[in-house]
Amino acid sequence: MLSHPPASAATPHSTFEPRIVAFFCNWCTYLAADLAGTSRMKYAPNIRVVRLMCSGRVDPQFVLNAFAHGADGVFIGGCHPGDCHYQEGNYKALRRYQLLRRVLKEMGIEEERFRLEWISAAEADRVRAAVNDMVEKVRLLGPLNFAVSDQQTELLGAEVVV
Amino acid sequence: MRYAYYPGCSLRGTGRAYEESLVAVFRALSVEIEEIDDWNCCGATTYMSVDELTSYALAARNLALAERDHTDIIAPCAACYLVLNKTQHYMREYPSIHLVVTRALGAIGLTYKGRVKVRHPLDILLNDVGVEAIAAKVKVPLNGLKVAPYYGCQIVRPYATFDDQRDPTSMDRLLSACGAKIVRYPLKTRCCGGSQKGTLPEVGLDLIHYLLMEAQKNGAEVISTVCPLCQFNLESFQKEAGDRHHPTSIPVLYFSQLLALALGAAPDSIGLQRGFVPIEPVLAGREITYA
Amino acid sequence: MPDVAIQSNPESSRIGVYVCHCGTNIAGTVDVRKLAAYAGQLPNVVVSREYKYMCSDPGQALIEQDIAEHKLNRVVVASCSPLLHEPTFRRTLGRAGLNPFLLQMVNIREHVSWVHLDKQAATQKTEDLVRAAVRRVSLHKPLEKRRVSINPSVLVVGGGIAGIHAALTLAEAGKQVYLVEREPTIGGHMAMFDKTFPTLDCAACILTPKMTAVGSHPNIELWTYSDVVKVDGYVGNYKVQVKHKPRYVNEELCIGCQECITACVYKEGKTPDEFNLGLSKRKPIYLPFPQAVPQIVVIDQDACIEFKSGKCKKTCIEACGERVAIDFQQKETFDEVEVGAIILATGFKTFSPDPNPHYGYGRYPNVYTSLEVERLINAAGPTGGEVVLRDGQHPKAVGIIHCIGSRDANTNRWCSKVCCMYSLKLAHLIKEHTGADIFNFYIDMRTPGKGYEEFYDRLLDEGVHFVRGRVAEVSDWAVHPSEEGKLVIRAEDTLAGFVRRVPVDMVVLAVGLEPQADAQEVRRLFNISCSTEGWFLERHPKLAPVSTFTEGIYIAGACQGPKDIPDSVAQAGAAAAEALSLIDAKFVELEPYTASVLEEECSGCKSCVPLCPYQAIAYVNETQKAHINEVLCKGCGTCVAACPSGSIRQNFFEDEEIFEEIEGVLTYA
Amino acid sequence: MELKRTVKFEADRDPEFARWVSHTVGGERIRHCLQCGLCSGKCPLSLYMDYTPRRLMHLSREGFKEEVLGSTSIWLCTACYACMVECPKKINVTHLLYALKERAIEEGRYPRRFAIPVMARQFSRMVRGRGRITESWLVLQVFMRTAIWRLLGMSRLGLKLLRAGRLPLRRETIQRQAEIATMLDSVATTRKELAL
Repeated sequence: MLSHPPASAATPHSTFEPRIVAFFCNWCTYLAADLAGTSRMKYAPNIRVVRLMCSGRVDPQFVLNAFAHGADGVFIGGCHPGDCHYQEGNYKALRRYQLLRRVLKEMGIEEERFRLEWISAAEADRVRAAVNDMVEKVRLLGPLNFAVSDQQTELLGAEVVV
Repeated sequence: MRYAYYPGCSLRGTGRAYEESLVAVFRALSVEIEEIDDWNCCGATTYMSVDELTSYALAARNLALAERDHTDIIAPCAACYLVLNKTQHYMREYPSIHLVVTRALGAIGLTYKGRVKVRHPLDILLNDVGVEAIAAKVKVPLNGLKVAPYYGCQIVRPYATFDDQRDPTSMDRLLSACGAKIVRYPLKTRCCGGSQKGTLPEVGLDLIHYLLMEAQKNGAEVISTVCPLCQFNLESFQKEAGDRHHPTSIPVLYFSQLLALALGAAPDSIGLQRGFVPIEPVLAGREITYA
Repeated sequence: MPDVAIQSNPESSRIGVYVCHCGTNIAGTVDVRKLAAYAGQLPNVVVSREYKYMCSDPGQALIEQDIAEHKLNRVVVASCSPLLHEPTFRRTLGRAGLNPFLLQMVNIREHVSWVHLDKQAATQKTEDLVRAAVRRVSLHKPLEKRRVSINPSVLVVGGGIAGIHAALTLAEAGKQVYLVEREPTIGGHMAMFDKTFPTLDCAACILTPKMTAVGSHPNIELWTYSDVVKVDGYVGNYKVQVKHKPRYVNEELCIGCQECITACVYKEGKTPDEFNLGLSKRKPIYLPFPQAVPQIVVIDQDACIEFKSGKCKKTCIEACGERVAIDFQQKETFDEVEVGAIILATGFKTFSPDPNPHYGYGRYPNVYTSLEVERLINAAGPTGGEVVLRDGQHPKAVGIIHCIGSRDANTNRWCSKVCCMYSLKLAHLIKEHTGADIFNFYIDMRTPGKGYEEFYDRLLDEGVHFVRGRVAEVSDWAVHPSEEGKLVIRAEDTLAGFVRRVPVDMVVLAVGLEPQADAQEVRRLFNISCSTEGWFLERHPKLAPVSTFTEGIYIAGACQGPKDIPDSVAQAGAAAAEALSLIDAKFVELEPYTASVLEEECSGCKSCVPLCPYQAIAYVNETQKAHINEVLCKGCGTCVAACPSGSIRQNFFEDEEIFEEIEGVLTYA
Repeated sequence: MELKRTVKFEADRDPEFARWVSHTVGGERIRHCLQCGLCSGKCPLSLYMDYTPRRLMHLSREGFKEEVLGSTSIWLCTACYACMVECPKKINVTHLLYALKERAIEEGRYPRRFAIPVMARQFSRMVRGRGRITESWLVLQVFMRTAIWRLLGMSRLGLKLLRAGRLPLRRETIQRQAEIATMLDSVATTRKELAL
């Protein structure tokens, strides 16, 4: 008789718990995460959210700093294109994200470790799905162990200025 | 245009005319088909009620064989079309099914990566060949032959993407291009009873009768089908259903027979002689002369 | 409530940490005792406590007392989302004489206890978050909110019953109101209805007096046939640009005599009448309906011969005579107004049943939508209130199908709330007008509301049939002689447990409510959010139902979700009250999260200048440095992140503060 | 007039069956069922059923296993998918009915000489043995095992088909027959391993 076990049961279990730092904008993604809470959705506890007013506030150095201090992944959440509370901060975030992704790739940090998502205030389920997805992907990659000094991150961060 | 051809069991039996006419149509339109090497039964829906997992493995063997040649599959039989597509969907949706099927294929040295598209001849003719190209090759226009287009269930539901699920029109468009007149047929996607005629005869007869009656009421001279089981049911039990309810006499053809006719094929070569309800009076009345 | 840690510390920061149980909301998943104990041994933490409800009076008193007793100069509260109680705890600090911005909130409810199941992992997460907050709060600086004055006028968008009611409420309170409506008249959907449920009072009788009041109120500037095209500014000081579409009739000169309509070269109307949903025809020059406000005609450019060929005899101008109200040269014009608050009451649209098989709308002439039937029943409608089919016959049997475009994953998932009640109303009215047999096909009868269930009861008594089952199909496929020439409704009668086929002459599709087609554009214009379904999103579903996440912008009526007339009016009143309470405060406090330039470090590269969407950054020639105008700055921080020399800083979101937070969540103690 | 007790006790329910239904392929969303009856209205065969598809959905999720597996409805489904594509809650009704049929066959819950399960079994046997179906043989086998007298009634049609060349008696077989058996063994092994 055919019944199917949940997908996660099929994936090999690992004791490694990724640490993911998230930067959520105050108006969309942070609200969506709040809504996920009021809707009692369940997702992986590996994420630590830092609230910023806008995804445009995410300085590349924040990302590098997080990786340098032991984050296995960094997640940026902003409003959908055209929906930014500050008109176009998320476009700036996107440009920086694209540049920074290249820099990170050169440094040997896998693409799955750095993620940008547009999540509106209503899309609680996307928070749930994106966090779970990212945690699983990073779990498969294993720990990052990316050790650079603060000074280095500052220099690298300066490469990505928009 | 080259495709892997998956005839399925019925096209080698009761549905022979379907295969004969399809081959003629494809030849006339320069569509190359190559029969999948050593294909096996798709499992059909019947198998699923006995052992669902096994039926996916059986279906997947055909997909894997076609994938070796990197071609899309043409599956004319509605049941085969559905089962092959369903297998694709389930392999994607359920990791456990994917695992079972992959292992079973591995046991006979096959792999399947999900690259094959399972397509129906209607889809190929409409989207790859095109209505204009077909219209340009019509040699014997159907001269306003009144056709009720009957799609049945499993071509449109639940997986077809090439046509509207509620109101499919692909066959209408192809036959119109050949000069046929499509009559309104609201029951075009209603079930013919499938294999129930064999297992629960009374039930099957009712369903068959509704379909025939409605076609006749709307002035159809011919019913055009896309499925060997629909064709068989509507034709073979027409008299029986008529005895029970109200007599009808409508030839039931495969859409490919009508297309082949318009493209100039000889009636004997496309299985017109295999039908039980005589077609000649209708064709003669419409002054459709064979090429 | 044990004191977990009281220690002295050498640094200048003296931090108190407060962990809230929120009943069992947090304590059920997070080990609050462990968390408080953990916080207690963090550097600079002087006191750490856990308490059942931190936001309660005793909870807040606890913090105030500690601030005094332990000379705390920083506070961390680990509880719910800062969007809920940050203002509360900031006030607590203020009362205790601390600057309110020396507070850091940790969201351990919405972001932890409600979304995780594993107690250990959840507690670990809260420890990380609290550690980060403790590190961050040490760097907090005292900040002052900015006070700005408020413009006392209000913009109301949408002239349906909600907009009308909100505008009148505000105008009666003596406020200047600008009411913008895109159609040539106000009235909205309610003006199209015949009667209203459950009292059956005539919609026009109760609506038109309010419409007239709007038209004549000295405090209301009514702009019909107009669109809001631009919104700038911020709470208390919005700048709004409104476009007036040309109606080719001078609004000042037209007196609404309608002689031009009679005189039009078209003897009969040829254009489908929007107000009657195409059930009748109108002329190119027309008044939407007799009670329209304002009583000013409008010319339909697409239908008028003069616009098409330029060769019309222009009998309308002749008829207007010396009033010369008709002006074919009219161009669109713009107005710009400043308002303190905005109320959006943009309403809904009805679901449009697609024309393929299923229910036969658009295929069978006698399948109508409920809104069309409202017009058929209306005495001022296309048939003068006579319910007749398209061939002029009176229906003998009518089927009303509920939930069209509602409660259906293939169309709209939500319940549209009003359809059950309006279907009952239509059933009653059709029966009254025709004596026909009426069959209601429903899934669930939803009649919560004052007098609603009683109305249902009345319909049961009147002999209307109720079949519980979603209709599978409407077709003209006859199986039984009694079905010939009829529309056959096929549905399972789920209460009887078998399928029924019901032949009828007329089918009414009870269409659901949907967000307006341009709801997304409107919300972008006003910088508010939509739910996934496309309804405008309220700030809080229970406690701030008419507020939005953008201060000073309120929502009322069905633009927020399906709503009947009583609820829309109630909401409109609430939105007006919210707006009043805002503007009557005379000034508003703005968050101090603005950015500023550290002049000594600025290299004058100007890369920040084009980044600011509010033109708050200017390059000062004299100093050769950038300068940020704090009044214009909205505090997004984009320029801060972009400054190559790191010489722009943002209040409350200083680089160092964020670095502390990042390192704090990552550094395991 | 025969009187029948219709009350149901909690003991009549099989919660394990209900759990199985909502976890089986096709049953995922069954708990969302609104009981609106659209499936029954769409079904071309519901007029012959003892329990309409809607009632089956509810009986299944509540765990009334006897009623569900003993129902004629599951055998009447022709897999036309009319119910499934229109379901307002996107419940995979047709897929679920397959699972119910499979369960009923597995538990031997069907009338003796009932043609549908017999046909299903004969069909699967033929595929296992030969890799393809030969319609003539399949029909023959089904009637032998269900209603042999009906073969007589069918003989005229059979003859017509034979004459039209539509009922070849030669049995279709694939070349690499062994592959089918190998696959079946593999499926059985994996099934056991994953406890599916």
